[in-house]
Amino acid sequence: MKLIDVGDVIGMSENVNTNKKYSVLPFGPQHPVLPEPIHLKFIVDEEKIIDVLPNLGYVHRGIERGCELNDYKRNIWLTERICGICNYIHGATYCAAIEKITDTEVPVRAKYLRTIWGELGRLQSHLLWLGLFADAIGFESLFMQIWRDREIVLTLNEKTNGHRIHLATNMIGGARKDIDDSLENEYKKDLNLLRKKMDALKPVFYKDSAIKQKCEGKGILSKNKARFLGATGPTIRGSGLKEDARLTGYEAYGQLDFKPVVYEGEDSYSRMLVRFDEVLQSIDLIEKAFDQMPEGPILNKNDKFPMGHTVIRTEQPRGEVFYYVEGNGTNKLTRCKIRTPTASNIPALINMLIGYEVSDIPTIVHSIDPCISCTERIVYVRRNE
Amino acid sequence: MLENISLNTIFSIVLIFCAPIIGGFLMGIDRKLTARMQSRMGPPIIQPFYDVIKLWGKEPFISSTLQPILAFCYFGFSLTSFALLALGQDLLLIIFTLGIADSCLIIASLNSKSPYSVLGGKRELLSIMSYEPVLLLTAISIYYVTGSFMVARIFYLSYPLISYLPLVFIALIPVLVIDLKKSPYDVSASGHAHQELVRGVFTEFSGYSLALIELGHWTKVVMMLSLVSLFWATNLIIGICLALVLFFIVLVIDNVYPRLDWKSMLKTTWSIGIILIIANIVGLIARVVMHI
Amino acid sequence: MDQELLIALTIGAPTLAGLGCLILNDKIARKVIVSLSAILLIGSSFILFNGGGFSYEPNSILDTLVLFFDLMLLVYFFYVGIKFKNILVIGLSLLQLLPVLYFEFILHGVEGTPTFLIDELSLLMSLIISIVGSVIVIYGLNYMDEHEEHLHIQKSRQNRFFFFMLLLLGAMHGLVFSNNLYWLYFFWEITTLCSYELIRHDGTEIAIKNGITALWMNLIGGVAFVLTLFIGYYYFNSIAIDEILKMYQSPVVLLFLAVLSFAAFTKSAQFPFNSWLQGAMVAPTPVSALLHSSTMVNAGIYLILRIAPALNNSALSYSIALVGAFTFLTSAILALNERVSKGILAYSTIGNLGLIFLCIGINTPLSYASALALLIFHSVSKGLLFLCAGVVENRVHSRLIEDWEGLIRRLPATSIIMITAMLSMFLPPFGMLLGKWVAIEALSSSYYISSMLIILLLVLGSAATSVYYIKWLSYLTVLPLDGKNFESEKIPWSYVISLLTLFGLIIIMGTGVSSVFNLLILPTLPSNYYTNIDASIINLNTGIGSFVTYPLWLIIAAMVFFGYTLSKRKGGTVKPPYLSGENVVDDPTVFHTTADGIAKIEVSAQFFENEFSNNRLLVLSKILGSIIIMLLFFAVML
Amino acid sequence: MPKMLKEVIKNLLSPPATVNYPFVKPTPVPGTRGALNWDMSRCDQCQDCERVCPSVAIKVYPEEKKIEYQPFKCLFCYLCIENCMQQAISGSDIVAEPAYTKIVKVFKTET
Amino acid sequence: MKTMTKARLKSPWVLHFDCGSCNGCDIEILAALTPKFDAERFGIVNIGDPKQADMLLVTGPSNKRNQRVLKNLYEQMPEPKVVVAIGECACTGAIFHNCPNTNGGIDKIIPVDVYVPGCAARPEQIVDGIVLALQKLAEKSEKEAD
Ligand code: SF4
Ligand code: SF4
Ligand code: SF4
Ligand code: SF4
Ligand code: SF4
Ligand code: SF4
Ligand code: SF4
Ligand code: SF4
Repeated sequence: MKLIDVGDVIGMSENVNTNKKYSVLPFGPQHPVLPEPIHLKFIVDEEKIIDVLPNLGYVHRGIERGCELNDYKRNIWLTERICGICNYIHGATYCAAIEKITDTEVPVRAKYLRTIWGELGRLQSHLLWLGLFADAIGFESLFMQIWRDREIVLTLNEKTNGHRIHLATNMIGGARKDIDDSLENEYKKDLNLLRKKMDALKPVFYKDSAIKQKCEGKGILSKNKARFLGATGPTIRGSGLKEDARLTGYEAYGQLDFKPVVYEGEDSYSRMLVRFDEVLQSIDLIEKAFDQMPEGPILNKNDKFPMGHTVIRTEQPRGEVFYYVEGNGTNKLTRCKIRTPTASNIPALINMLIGYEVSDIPTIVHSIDPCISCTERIVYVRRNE
Repeated sequence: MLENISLNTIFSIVLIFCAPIIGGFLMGIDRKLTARMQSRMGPPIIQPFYDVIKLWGKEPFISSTLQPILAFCYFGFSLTSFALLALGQDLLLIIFTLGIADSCLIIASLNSKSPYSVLGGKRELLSIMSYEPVLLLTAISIYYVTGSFMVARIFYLSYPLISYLPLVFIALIPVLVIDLKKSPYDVSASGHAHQELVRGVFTEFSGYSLALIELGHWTKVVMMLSLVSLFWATNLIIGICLALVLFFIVLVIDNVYPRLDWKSMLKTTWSIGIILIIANIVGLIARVVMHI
Repeated sequence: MDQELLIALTIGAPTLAGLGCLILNDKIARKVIVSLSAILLIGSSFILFNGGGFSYEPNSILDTLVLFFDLMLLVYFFYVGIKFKNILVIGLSLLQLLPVLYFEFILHGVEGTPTFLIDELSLLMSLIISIVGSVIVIYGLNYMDEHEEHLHIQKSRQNRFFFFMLLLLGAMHGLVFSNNLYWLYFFWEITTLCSYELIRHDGTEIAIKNGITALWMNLIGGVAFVLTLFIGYYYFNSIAIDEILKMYQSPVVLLFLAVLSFAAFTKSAQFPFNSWLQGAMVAPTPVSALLHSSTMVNAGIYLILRIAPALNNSALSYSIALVGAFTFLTSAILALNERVSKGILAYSTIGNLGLIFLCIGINTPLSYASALALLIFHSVSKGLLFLCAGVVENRVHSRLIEDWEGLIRRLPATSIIMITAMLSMFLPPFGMLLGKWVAIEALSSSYYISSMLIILLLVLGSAATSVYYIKWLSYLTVLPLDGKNFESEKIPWSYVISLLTLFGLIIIMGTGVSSVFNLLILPTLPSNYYTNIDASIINLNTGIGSFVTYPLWLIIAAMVFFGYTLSKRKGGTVKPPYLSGENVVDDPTVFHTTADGIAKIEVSAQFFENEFSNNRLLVLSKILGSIIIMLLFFAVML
Repeated sequence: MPKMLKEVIKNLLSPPATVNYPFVKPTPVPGTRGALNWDMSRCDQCQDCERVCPSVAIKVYPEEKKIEYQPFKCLFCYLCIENCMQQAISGSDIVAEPAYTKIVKVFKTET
Repeated sequence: MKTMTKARLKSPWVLHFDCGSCNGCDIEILAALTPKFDAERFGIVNIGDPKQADMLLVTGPSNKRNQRVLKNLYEQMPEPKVVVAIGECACTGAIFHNCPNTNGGIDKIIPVDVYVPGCAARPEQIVDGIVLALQKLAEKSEKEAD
């Protein structure tokens, strides 16, 4: 296989005509459309985007190094705070990694619980995103509507473990909290309510012509490019590729008859639809998980220090997260490498942006669901210059 | 007769100075209603006044020495154009004066060396380009009804203007949307900065110059709405209600549309808006010809 | 004083002065001659203007002379065609040469008496030409010195430059005074010659190319003229314009008029004949100023103004308006993505000429008056704009308006004059906008469904017009953030004189719009127009609307004053722009960016190049323009 | 027809979803992880809490029988509560309050 | 000067800057603006432009790269202004205490007026914090008037 230089795909410098005066536009780190700090330097011809150069590192905190300095159990809380949005899955993935090295068997009920909370996190995240996306395309009332409905999920979080955002139910070897019957009923009731509300909004996303005008054909990411640039999650599924780490059947997904949502449109619109459908799918998955969840213990304590190394992949709302954990038999890890979905989606984003208008920036940037807080490493983009 | 005129004039002059205040209340109502449509509680009605007073007292930051002068001119000329309207002057002149006001705002935003402000200014230019023809054509269609460009003449009609110019009335909706900086045509700036251009034309304004810009904007809104209320000039109460209904429609539109880009704005006004007006005028002329 | 002498003076003095310049080619002598002739010209046209209309028949020897020179000219054009191997020029000059020979030597021509018929219109034109023209020529004295210095020209070629400049002024006077078609044609061809020679003056490749373009386009107009000679000969047995115009509106008269207006379109650069005026901007600035403001392009307008009263209510008149309106809109849109300062001015000229054509075409008393108003205001404002552009260009060494950013600090005096001139082009209560205003009023009151199309083109064009001026204005008024103070600027005397004269004229005419209407325009209206314009001192009443001028001026003054005092009282620190928080301390023009680098803010986002791409539009508009003109003839045939 | 219209009108006609906080204090959900409190009479200075605390918000000084707790560092993860054998730490469902300074709370055993 | 203070109290326009937070607090700030908490009741507008903002809401522990941005934004805000540190990590760095690239609290970079605890800070806490900050703003305003 021939290796292709990333610069060939990303660097669009051949578009740049040196005789012309272009505008140079700093976009971020502080920008109302993107609540998170990322800097994109846009080279703009009138309003057409000629070139984009990203600058990351505004959220770089050194978490990976922090993980090596911390006690390995405390890392659960640190990895949860890689990101507040997918906090649960980060913690769960870390726990799974440790469990794998220390050969800890996780009780089945705990697996189901993890699946439920994982999907709840996805639900929360996708609703959040749908709202932000609506806001980015200038649809304030839709944003408000969705965020209003999202409170249902947050209240569920709160009922589960007393906090709206950070669920903090991860434990190595299982779960820290159980869902009892009354809570289960509340889950079912609230999720039903949520489904109704989403059904009411369905035509807005599926049929509204203005939204279509705003998103259709914007930020095209072809199948090939999506694969080559390493896009993950709904970004790649919106390009018609059936890529989903949940297909590996980790936790309880193997028992849930899970099929990923795939749209063929390759544009921002299909990426949006993927997420909207996943909201509904998550509700279904949670309900199914409740139906199948066995009774039993939820925690299998194993205080062995991690020894050896492993990798683990799980599916976050934004795509696949990848943990490499290495321990040497002490209470401190020697390496904890995390590759997060947004980091892998950034090259795709840069590629998508070029050729569109300034007014499409919010649509396209948001269409990968950029979550900069986990993209917290410095990325060097090599250019053909 | 003479007393009558002077009374009217005094009334108009009072009205002129009230225009920004009325505008402020309208903006307050706008924010309240918008909040309610988003199932929020919303700020108090007098919120815009708090905003402006606060802005007036902020530490003055400017982007160039010309900026506050131009901001003042924006306010001043918006007021002037409203004054001309209230005094029953020539419609074309009113529209051109409004043009000066807009130019001041645009120049102030274009000549600050800030990318967002410049892009916003450019789009504001395009907004003018899209709605000015519609406004001019509206004036012309009014002429076809009244035989004069003088606003005062509209009051002599025995039937409300809207019965002659229903399509023109509809064509004014996008204009109002653009002017109020509402979705889908809040391309150059929007109230809250959830925009690719941050605050668009307003990015570089702050403190008292932003306060002036706000005042100017309110006045402009009042001026546009008064223009709308002329469509039922035989009974101004109904006219004002008509304007308020249109205002409400614009708010609803704001809440059911995402922001579209300036191209579709230009397309809408230059095609649908203009076609509506022309159709109306043609119909009008046809009616006259038939009667003869 | 003897009016005949004055006529001779207005035509002869510049011509002779030009010859003087040609022969002497000396700096001092040139200055003296040019200034003297300018004074003479302005003086005589003033006296003429006060004297009122009359007619005059010169010695018949002159007829022969005219014939001789005319043939010489045509032969020269033919030679130019051969030299540059341009089929168009060859063909078009032959198309004139042979018929003229046939006309004079085989048919022995017809009488066209009186040769000179001077009425208020001609006098007004003469006034404009002499004042604006002289000012520009005086400006040229200094400009050409700088220009040649800049181009490192050893042996001055200014003699031929000033010869053609002055000749153009003389010929223009002849053109507006002539009543005999043949004489008119002769002067017409001289202006063509002058424009060709002046445009190619610098001798660069592009200058020559554009000169040739100007030549062949104008020659088309010449051919049309020759055609009218024949029509006059065969159908009316006269080539005196006043007689033909008096005739009953027969199809032949209409055809005659249509051909004349066709000639006018070429000279006034209406679409599709716009490119020569566009190309004229490569010439030294005084040339463009002269061609664009008071001379060449006004020739076409003058012709239409002259024939308009005879067109009353005809389809031809409507078509002229349509051509004008179309030109107005297209040029405004094309100007949107023009970066070259003179290019914008050129499009603006073309557009405004279109507007004037439109007004004349509507052919109501009101619109005729507004056409005259536009003509006057446009000549002065555009002349001034070009002069300022020239000054700036010689200082900044760039024609791109992007490079003129922050000019108000570098060249404050010139910029303020330029800004005023620009404002006078599109803002109330200056004259140009007044013209537009009157045009809309006149159009609306014409009550034809067909005029809707024209109104539409007009309002769309008008919106686009303000866009490019506002854009330009904002470039000029950028105050760079480096905190430097205004620089003082030295302007040579001839610039000062010419700039201040025109500037003063703008201010005076702007503030006294009503007086301009009362003194210059209303008397000039042809006798068969009755108009109910009431130009009182406060406002201008047209019967269907009124344009307040004085109160507006007061308000503007008040705004600027209060705005200024407010900004002085509240003060404020100049802060660097918002750059998403990535400003670099100490340097407001850069920001931190990728790979820990620093990038300069560039904002150049106002030329709409992707949206209104020039080339495609240009071709499209030319095709459309040709179609409209063809329709014009079609309409006449019907 | 814009698809959002129905929702917008519905919102306009129904009462707002806003809880008028702080004028109306909502009843906290049971189990809310709020402010922490130490019952020093129970504490035996075993330092367990200090050890498990992921953000080192607790400092135990066994000699002085004193615990320093920094509410502006605490994540309210309640790990300390779960790990305290003596059940000396209690959480309340009243969330911690903002302040002008980063207060450090000191709990001392009364002697 | 009473009216001015009142107007300032009634119209705090906020600028939100994410200084390397985990997003938890950012989404809660946004949640505070949405229907359930509707911060606009107090005239709060998320304005996004430092030149027009009165209140800077900062989340995250601030790192070596974004500290200059934070400082810059702070300087671009006109007086009177207040800064609110939202979330534990903006206050002290909290969980990120041993992450090498953090500064541990934004008060090391710019003066902070109000600290809001919570990880993530709840919308109620954020609203409380803003109310507290407004009192600070009123103090500043009164001081300015004297
Ligand atoms: S990535 Fe940066 S912060 Fe993390 S350990 Fe390496 S140098 Fe330190
Ligand atoms: S013994 Fe070691 S691993 Fe266990 S709680 Fe104490 S410090 Fe942590
Ligand atoms: S982690 Fe290191 S070795 Fe692996 S792909 Fe990245 S740069 Fe290469
Ligand atoms: S992708 Fe975004 S939401 Fe998910 S962990 Fe990373 S930062 Fe958080
Ligand atoms: S947890 Fe208790 S028993 Fe274990 S080491 Fe700590 S103090 Fe000793
Ligand atoms: S709640 Fe968590 S963060 Fe807070 S003191 Fe206890 S262990 Fe530490
Ligand atoms: S864990 Fe409990 S008993 Fe031990 S020090 Fe902490 S509070 Fe005291
Ligand atoms: S305080 Fe907690 S929730 Fe908030 S940003 Fe920091 S780590 Fe995230």
